[in-house]
Amino acid sequence: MTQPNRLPSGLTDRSRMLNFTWNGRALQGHPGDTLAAALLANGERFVARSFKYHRPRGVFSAGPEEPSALVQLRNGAAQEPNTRATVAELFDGLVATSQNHRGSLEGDLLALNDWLAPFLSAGFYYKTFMWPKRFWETVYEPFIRASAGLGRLSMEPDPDHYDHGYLHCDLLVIGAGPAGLTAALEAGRAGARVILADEDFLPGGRLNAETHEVGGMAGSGWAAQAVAELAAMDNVRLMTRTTVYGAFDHGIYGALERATDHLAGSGGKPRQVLWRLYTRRALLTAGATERSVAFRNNDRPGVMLAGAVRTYVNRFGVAPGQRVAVLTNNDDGWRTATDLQAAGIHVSALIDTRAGTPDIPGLRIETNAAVRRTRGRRGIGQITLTNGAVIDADCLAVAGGWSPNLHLTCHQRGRPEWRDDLAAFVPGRDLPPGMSVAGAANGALTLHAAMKEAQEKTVTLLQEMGFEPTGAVLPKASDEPASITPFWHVKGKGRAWVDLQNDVTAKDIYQSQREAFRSVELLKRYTTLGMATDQGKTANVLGLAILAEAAGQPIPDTGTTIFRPPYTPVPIGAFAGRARGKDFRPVRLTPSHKWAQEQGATFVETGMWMRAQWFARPGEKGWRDSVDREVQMTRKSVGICDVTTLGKIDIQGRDAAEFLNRVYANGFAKLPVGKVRYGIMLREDGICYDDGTTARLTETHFVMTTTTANAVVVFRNLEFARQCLWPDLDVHLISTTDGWAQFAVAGPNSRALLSKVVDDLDLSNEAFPFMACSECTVFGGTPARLFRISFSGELAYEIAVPARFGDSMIRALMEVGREFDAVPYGTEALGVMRIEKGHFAGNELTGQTTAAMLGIGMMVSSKKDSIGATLSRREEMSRDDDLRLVGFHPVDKSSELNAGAHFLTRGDPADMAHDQGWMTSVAWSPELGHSIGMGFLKRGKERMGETVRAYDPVRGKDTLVTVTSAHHIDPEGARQRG
Amino acid sequence: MIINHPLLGPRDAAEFVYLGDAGLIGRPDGMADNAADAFHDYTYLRDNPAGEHRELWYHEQGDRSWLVITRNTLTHDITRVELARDVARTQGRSR
Amino acid sequence: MADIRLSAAPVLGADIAIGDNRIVERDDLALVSVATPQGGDDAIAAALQSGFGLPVPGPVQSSGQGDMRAVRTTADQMMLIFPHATPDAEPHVRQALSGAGYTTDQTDVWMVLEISGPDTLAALERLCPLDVAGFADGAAARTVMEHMGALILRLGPDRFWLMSASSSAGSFCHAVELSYRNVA
Amino acid sequence: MRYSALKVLTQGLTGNKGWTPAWREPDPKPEYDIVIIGGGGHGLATAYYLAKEFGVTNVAVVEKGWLGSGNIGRNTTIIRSNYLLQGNQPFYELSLKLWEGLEQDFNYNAMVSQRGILNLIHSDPQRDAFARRANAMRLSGADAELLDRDGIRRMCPFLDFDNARFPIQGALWQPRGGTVRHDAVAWGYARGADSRGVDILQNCEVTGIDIENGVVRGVQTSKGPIRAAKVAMCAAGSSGRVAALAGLRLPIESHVLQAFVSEGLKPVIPGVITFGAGHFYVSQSDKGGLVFGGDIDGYNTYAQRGNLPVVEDVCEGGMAIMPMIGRARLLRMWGGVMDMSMDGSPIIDATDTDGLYLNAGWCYGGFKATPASGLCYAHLLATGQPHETARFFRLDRFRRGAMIDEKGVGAQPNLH
Repeated sequence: MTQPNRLPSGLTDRSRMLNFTWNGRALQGHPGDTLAAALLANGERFVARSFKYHRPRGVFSAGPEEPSALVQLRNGAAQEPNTRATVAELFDGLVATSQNHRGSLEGDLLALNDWLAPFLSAGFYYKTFMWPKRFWETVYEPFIRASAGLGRLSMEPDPDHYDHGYLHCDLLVIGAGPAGLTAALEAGRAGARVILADEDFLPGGRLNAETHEVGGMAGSGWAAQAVAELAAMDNVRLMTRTTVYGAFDHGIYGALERATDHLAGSGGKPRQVLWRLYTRRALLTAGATERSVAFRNNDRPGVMLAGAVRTYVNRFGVAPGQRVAVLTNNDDGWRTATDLQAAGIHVSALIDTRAGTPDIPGLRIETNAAVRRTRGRRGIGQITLTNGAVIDADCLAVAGGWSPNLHLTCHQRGRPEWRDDLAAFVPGRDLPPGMSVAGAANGALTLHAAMKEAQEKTVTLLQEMGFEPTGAVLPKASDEPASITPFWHVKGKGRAWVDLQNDVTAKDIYQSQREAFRSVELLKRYTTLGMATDQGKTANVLGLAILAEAAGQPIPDTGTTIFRPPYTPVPIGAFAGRARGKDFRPVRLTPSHKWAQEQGATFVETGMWMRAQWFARPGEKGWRDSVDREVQMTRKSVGICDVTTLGKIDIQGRDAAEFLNRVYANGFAKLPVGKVRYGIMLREDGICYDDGTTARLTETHFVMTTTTANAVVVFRNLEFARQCLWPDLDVHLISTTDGWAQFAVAGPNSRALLSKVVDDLDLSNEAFPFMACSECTVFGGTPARLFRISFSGELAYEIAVPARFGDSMIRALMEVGREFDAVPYGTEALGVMRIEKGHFAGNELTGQTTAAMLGIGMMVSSKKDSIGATLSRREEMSRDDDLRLVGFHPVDKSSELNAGAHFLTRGDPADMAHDQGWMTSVAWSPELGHSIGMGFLKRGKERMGETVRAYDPVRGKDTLVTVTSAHHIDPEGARQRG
Repeated sequence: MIINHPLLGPRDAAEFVYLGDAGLIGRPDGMADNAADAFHDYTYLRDNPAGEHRELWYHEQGDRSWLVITRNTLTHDITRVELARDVARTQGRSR
Repeated sequence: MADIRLSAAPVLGADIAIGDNRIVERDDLALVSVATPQGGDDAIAAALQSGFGLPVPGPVQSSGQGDMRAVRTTADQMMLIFPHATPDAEPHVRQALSGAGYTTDQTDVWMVLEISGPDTLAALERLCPLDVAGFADGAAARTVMEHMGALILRLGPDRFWLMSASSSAGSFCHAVELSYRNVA
Repeated sequence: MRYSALKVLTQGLTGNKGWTPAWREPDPKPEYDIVIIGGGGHGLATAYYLAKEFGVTNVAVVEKGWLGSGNIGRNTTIIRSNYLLQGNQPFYELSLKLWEGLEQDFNYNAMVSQRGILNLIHSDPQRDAFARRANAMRLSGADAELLDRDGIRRMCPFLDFDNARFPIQGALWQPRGGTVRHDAVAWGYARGADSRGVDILQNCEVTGIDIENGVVRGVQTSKGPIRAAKVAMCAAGSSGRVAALAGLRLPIESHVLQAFVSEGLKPVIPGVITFGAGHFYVSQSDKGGLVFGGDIDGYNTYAQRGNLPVVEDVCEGGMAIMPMIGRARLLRMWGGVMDMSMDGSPIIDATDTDGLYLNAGWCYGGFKATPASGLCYAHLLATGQPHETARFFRLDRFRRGAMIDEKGVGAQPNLH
């Protein structure tokens, strides 16, 4: 149970042990470790398999750029594939396993791919697997898919939950390294509202990884002191474990906070919170990412970025190897060697690709040299230099230079610019508006320069926003040398890896250049360079440099690649937040919902609403029994249905009538007070999109109903007409959909029932005829509105009371209705009765329907200009041979009809050219005792009595039907007027 | 995106519903002789510029106002936000 | 049926405590919208002053105090909120304003939750996209929370009204409660 | 060079040094019979079929960026023909048939993978609408089935059958739907066109369209003027801009459609799944990434990027139907600028200017349409007559009132 590579130094808490398991083996680490640090401390070098060739891979970096050390974290439903061991915070009881191998990690059967590598070069799959044709889906692709991919989902619902949040600030500082801390201090002291976000659990950035001094103390100590000062400021919010993953329009940033990921369990709190940050200004101080050098077998476990080696030694107190060699093309390499020496680790050699490196006592230095190749099984053991020297090493620290973390500067399509002196891309000029960049992220790669630039830029931003900067004196910071001479690629035999995760080699890049995939974008797509989970953070610039080398042109002429959000991958669950399961969307309930539940109603989703579909009674064997009974009882006596979901819009104003006259296709100007009129609404393109009734309560006050589905859209369109088309009409709109509990009371006894409900209103046919309306009171004083309208075709009313009385009202109505055997009915019975009656509804109003198709073309008034009237008259929309809404009976009355069947003229072939329309709605009519339907049929009105085929091959049916009127019962409308 | 509402100040565009080209304010007269052609062009044809675009947004989850927003379709930069009712009046629309 | 009388029920009757925080449905409040007729701004201002002693609220503001408020809801509409027991709030307002505006009863359209407690601002960070930390007392705005339209009004440092559609009140209250539970 | 397993083998044994360029990088000739504006999928396919089917090879494809840099390089790779209307269905079915023989035809493995497409149904009206659609598909010779819950559960047991806000009630299933490796389509067509003599001119931006007396004469480009008897616009996403060069206003707006890919995962999803009560569709690439998307952002834009509300909306849809993807991480998001037309359907037609042609307005349907669009446009360019299956895609249909509006939302492009 020892940690063979643990050093006495570092910032982790040695007083406490954390137990974890790796591939089932029990290991230990300390608070403050990442999983990668703990694995290295335990001597685990070989931790993963690469994507394509299944090569052994180890920890390569110490941050989010990690291409290799991806693991599966946790287990069961919480199993989380592709987790970077380099950022996963160690907790007690952590369970991690390796991924992307068949059999054990060490004995991966798919390592065979590596032997086939010569035949699996860039784009090989585009050139083969074409014969025999059916083998692609049956043989080749399943094999490819099984060996590709990386980790595995548990296939169980994510057991954790997620939250969203919104924060507002003056200045967002992205990254709490030396530059970010400097900026946040300056802005915080000036009184600005500051958010300082850092992806790490320990703020300080490279200050925690290096041995620099700031203000006369260790850099990590200065960082802790700065954090303490910031924490004491009310106007500063320090967010650790929070990655700003994207820069969106107008100063909106996305951030992911890993709220409880570092704990063994979430304790019922959200696992992660996805923040939307609204900022006036943002300062990107995200530091820089180191890159590698391409040489043969530079991918073996033990080959690491030099900066990461320093991080493990200085921050985590872990020796990544016992005999470490260092390869460098810049001054960072020396620091790696001296830090290792200071920690008592043997440095095998410092290999500098440049000349003129000064001596470091006790250190073997090879100048003008590079690594030609590495050797070793499951990890390096030896390296061979270009000068022929062979050196033993179990770890090779590679310092290939630093690339500024400018990702967020590209999220609005900004293009980086190349700087020769840094051999790196720096943020371009077209930054997202409001964003500035400082420190290493902007190419200020040394400590003092980074802090200085951060302070200067912060002062500018504060002044832009009207704050008075304090201009505090910067602490003295050690400013290390940072010169670089670019060195990218050791040419020669074998494979030199560029993209470690996707196994893209320098040869692949050369081949792609040869095959004319010369744009960097084509290169990426052809070779998959930079397309892996790390998005090429360590690979892209190296790949571009090798492409430039292959093309024989400078890097800036070869191109740049930009980065897209997110900066690091974000769980889909976090983006979804709470919106999942039953909480996916809000639920709207009608005022009688509770009562309907008590009655054993079955409910159905109707948009956001839950509506009673039918009310089963004891002894009923299926839903049809219930629905038939509800229809029959309604038509025989009286039925009651909650129709609250219909949109209701209160329309008031001196010009309300004129307004309605323009938004309805039929006339409304002359609707008398106390009357209701049916209206159809067209879109401006002439299509009939909604219908409903509007009642005139007073000269200036109307109440409009819309369909349930279109309530929001109609309101929006009315507001458009009111504000944009006729801005001086005096008309005012307010939605009252939720305000009124509205019940349809339908059937021959509806008048008798309501007479016992409504106070002091004469309901006789003379006093309150079909399409009458009135404000009234019910049950001794409760305010109500009564409308005599009918969707069922029966004598019917709709009665509305304020929603707070809805529950009481339905109970009272049923109580009063007992003497009439009143039944409640649901949406199914409602549908049956409207189909029996020939009323069209949502299935007919598809958004493709003209008034002519519905048989109400005459309603579109030509005497006035209303929305959609002009375009409704276009030739192809008013053709006589077009579809018309008609009814259908099955020839064999025992046949059941199906909506969605297409009509064919008998004798015609079944093909698209002979399609005659389709069945829109069907029902089993209890009144008629057989199935009925309605639908659109070409020249339908002329074909009454004709027998056509209702062709329904997807359900294996082909039924002969007779064309009838859509009004299956009471076509004259006597019942509803009686 | 953020829309700086002329009455309410900056609001997340998620509160709004987009309609399209502000030319939709200029609805033709349906009783005019050329109504068919005029409505065809009004309803269907668009300049669709790459650059400054005047467009209609509706503050559905706010104060229900229709706004005319001048926004660059290449950069999303918003340079002007007006109440559509005011714009309509300026264009001579009335009753 | 002279023996039957209808009774009013609260939308949810919510009264939830989470730590020292509370979520309470205010079913004692009436809401009436008042639309300003074209050209009637002065008349409305005068009527509001004489009828209720309230100035016309500016954008993102309410006028009044305590439980008596006028909130600006659209460019030409405001909403009066006041304690009122019977279902005749609209006629009451119509009379008080002497017909200066177009009135519509909104009492049953909305559910009003009064939220309070030390975690209120933190809970609102999980729910409300507006910068409510920057709201003065009395500030009011409509926005969207968890896919639901809502009106938020600040009553004090840790006290707000949240108003949302009565039909989706259950979902809304659940969202508010969860916001507290996630931070408290 | 003809590609084959043997070639891969022999090249592998000799260090992969003998591969030749997939296409030439020619300089523009002063004149062509036809200049195609746009080197995306449709432009390259048009050139390919012009050469292969109609023997017209004196053709240039002019592309302002790198070939395939349009929407062929930034889509969710889905192919299907589950369309409803007579104007669309046969066309997309023709396209699906062309996909089925494409790789053997152009000797390039574009990984056409017909693993099926599942459109989930969540309500009775939706079932009725999908039944109508499925029957329309059958009527034009396509494959379509209606599945019940058990059928779906057998295929996709990981969907949320028990706790969904909008329960799954069934599905429309088209077994022949699937996915294709999108970039490879551009490369296959480019290679096939190039080998038949078509000049593909990359990094060559059209800056003007020369029209004299109502007759097109050629184009101005960043590489100089090119004369042509016919100029074929084929630059979906930029159609408005290109048409403006010829003084045309189109029934089109440019909108951005975002797409997303997750980190690589072992096989999870068998085919394509679309959610019928939210905005979400998903498939899994051969590399293991979940490729998914939803609706367009909804405002006019030429910027190839979107915003957060749609990202969240799409992921909500994903979690609503398959909550097992919660811990899969979204790796990359991108945006493609699309021609959104006034009825949601495309235009393949001659314009009022002699010799000037238009292929535009593909909305969400551009990728799956690539082969048929190329073939039909080539037909129009070579013969002057619309191809039978594309005869409804006319510019004047809005004037006549013959819209092809699958979604029934009218003249509002962001709703299609």
